[in-house]
Amino acid sequence: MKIVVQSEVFDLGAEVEAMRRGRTDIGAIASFVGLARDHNAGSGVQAMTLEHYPGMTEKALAALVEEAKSRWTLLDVTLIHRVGRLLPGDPIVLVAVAGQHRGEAFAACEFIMDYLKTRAPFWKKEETPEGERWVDARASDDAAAARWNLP
Amino acid sequence: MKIVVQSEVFDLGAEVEAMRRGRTDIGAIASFVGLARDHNAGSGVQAMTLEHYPGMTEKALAALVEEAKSRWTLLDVTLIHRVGRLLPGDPIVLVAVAGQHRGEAFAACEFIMDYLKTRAPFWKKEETPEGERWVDARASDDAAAARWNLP
Amino acid sequence: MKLRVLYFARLRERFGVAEEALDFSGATAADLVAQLRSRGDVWAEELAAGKAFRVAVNQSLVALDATLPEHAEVAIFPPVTGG
Amino acid sequence: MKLRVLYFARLRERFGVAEEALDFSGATAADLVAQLRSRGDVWAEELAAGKAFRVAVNQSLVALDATLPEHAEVAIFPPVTGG
Repeated sequence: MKIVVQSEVFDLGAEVEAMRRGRTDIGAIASFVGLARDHNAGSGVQAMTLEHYPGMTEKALAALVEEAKSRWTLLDVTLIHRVGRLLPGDPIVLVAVAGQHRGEAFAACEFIMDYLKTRAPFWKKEETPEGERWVDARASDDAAAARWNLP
Repeated sequence: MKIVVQSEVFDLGAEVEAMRRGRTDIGAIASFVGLARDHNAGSGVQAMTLEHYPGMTEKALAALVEEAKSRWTLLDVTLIHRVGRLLPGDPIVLVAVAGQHRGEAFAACEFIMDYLKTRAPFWKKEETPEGERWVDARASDDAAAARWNLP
Repeated sequence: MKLRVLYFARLRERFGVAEEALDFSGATAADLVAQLRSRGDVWAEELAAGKAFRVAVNQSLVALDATLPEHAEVAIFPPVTGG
Repeated sequence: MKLRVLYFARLRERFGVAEEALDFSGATAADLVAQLRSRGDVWAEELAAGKAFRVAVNQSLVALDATLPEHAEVAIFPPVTGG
């Protein structure tokens, strides 16, 4: 398991390669990369800044990976979330899940993203032509998390 | 869209990088890598050979990507499937799907894999300590494909 | 009518042939399967009712009641196991 | 009892404070929110009933009826928007 909060960019290829190197028991690696977009909620976005709650962030991310491991048989998980100022096109978050079979790898990867969106203490502030604004939580993220019957 | 059948290894990081390079409209890239395992159905597997039906393979892969595009709003899809002899740990198939939001990227990526498992003309032959054997189709793959109400 | 018939994977190995040109006087994929089955031996065995095999016509999967067009490329193969 | 209270994101900006030490005589997170709300102005506005905010105690999300332990680290912040 690898869980990191960092300002530096990450490398999807290197992370997935590190998961599978030297192993022959992995049948499936599902991964996800979330990226900063140039528009949101009808406005152009020139940049965004990700704030987090140091200490709680790491606890929350570890808890959601543990929850995923309790629900599915997983061989490895890597979760990297960036903080600080990001530009459109920059990668924000990476989740990679290795399993024996694809069904559990896909499910756990999507579960971790849905859980992260509603439980991990990150906040986005966008720079738009109309000024700075904090991004509001989306009802669709609550709905996505609710699918998993989270406690 | 990029759809390739090849014997050479592929590079997940490079493929995803090529999808997102120079773009700022992508919010989510879901990807999947299927790998050759060292055991299957209770036997050790020393190697496998993937046979396909040249001509039909490319048509079938293009059709399943088109079907995914008709079901979800996708910004890009890359699908690479290897053929020939592979060893345990070797990557077999790569699917990467770029979208504005994660829900559609995850769904389309998993749909393409499920569809591929039952519709694309590839066959696996395994080398085991007991000799060579053709891999039987799995009922669980039919069940996975049936979830999507395929025609 | 003339058909080109291809076999893949386990069926190719068991039949000992990857491809053949056939004269065909039937109408459907099921008629072709019946014609091949009448060769007996491994043909009768592998194409018996209840055996799992797939038929593609001109590189698209079809049901057994599909009509075969003149000069069709017909492929018969086991259920697929890619990915 | 003594508490350490942290604010994040929009609430940190609106309150103009990231962290403070508080004397607290109530029992639950709701009591703390009521104490802060009684400061008026932006405190009353942002912590009004019906406003969406979250409370974490010792770095775990809690419901408003959670009891606060001595020396707790309490954080109040808007709904999260990471990923």
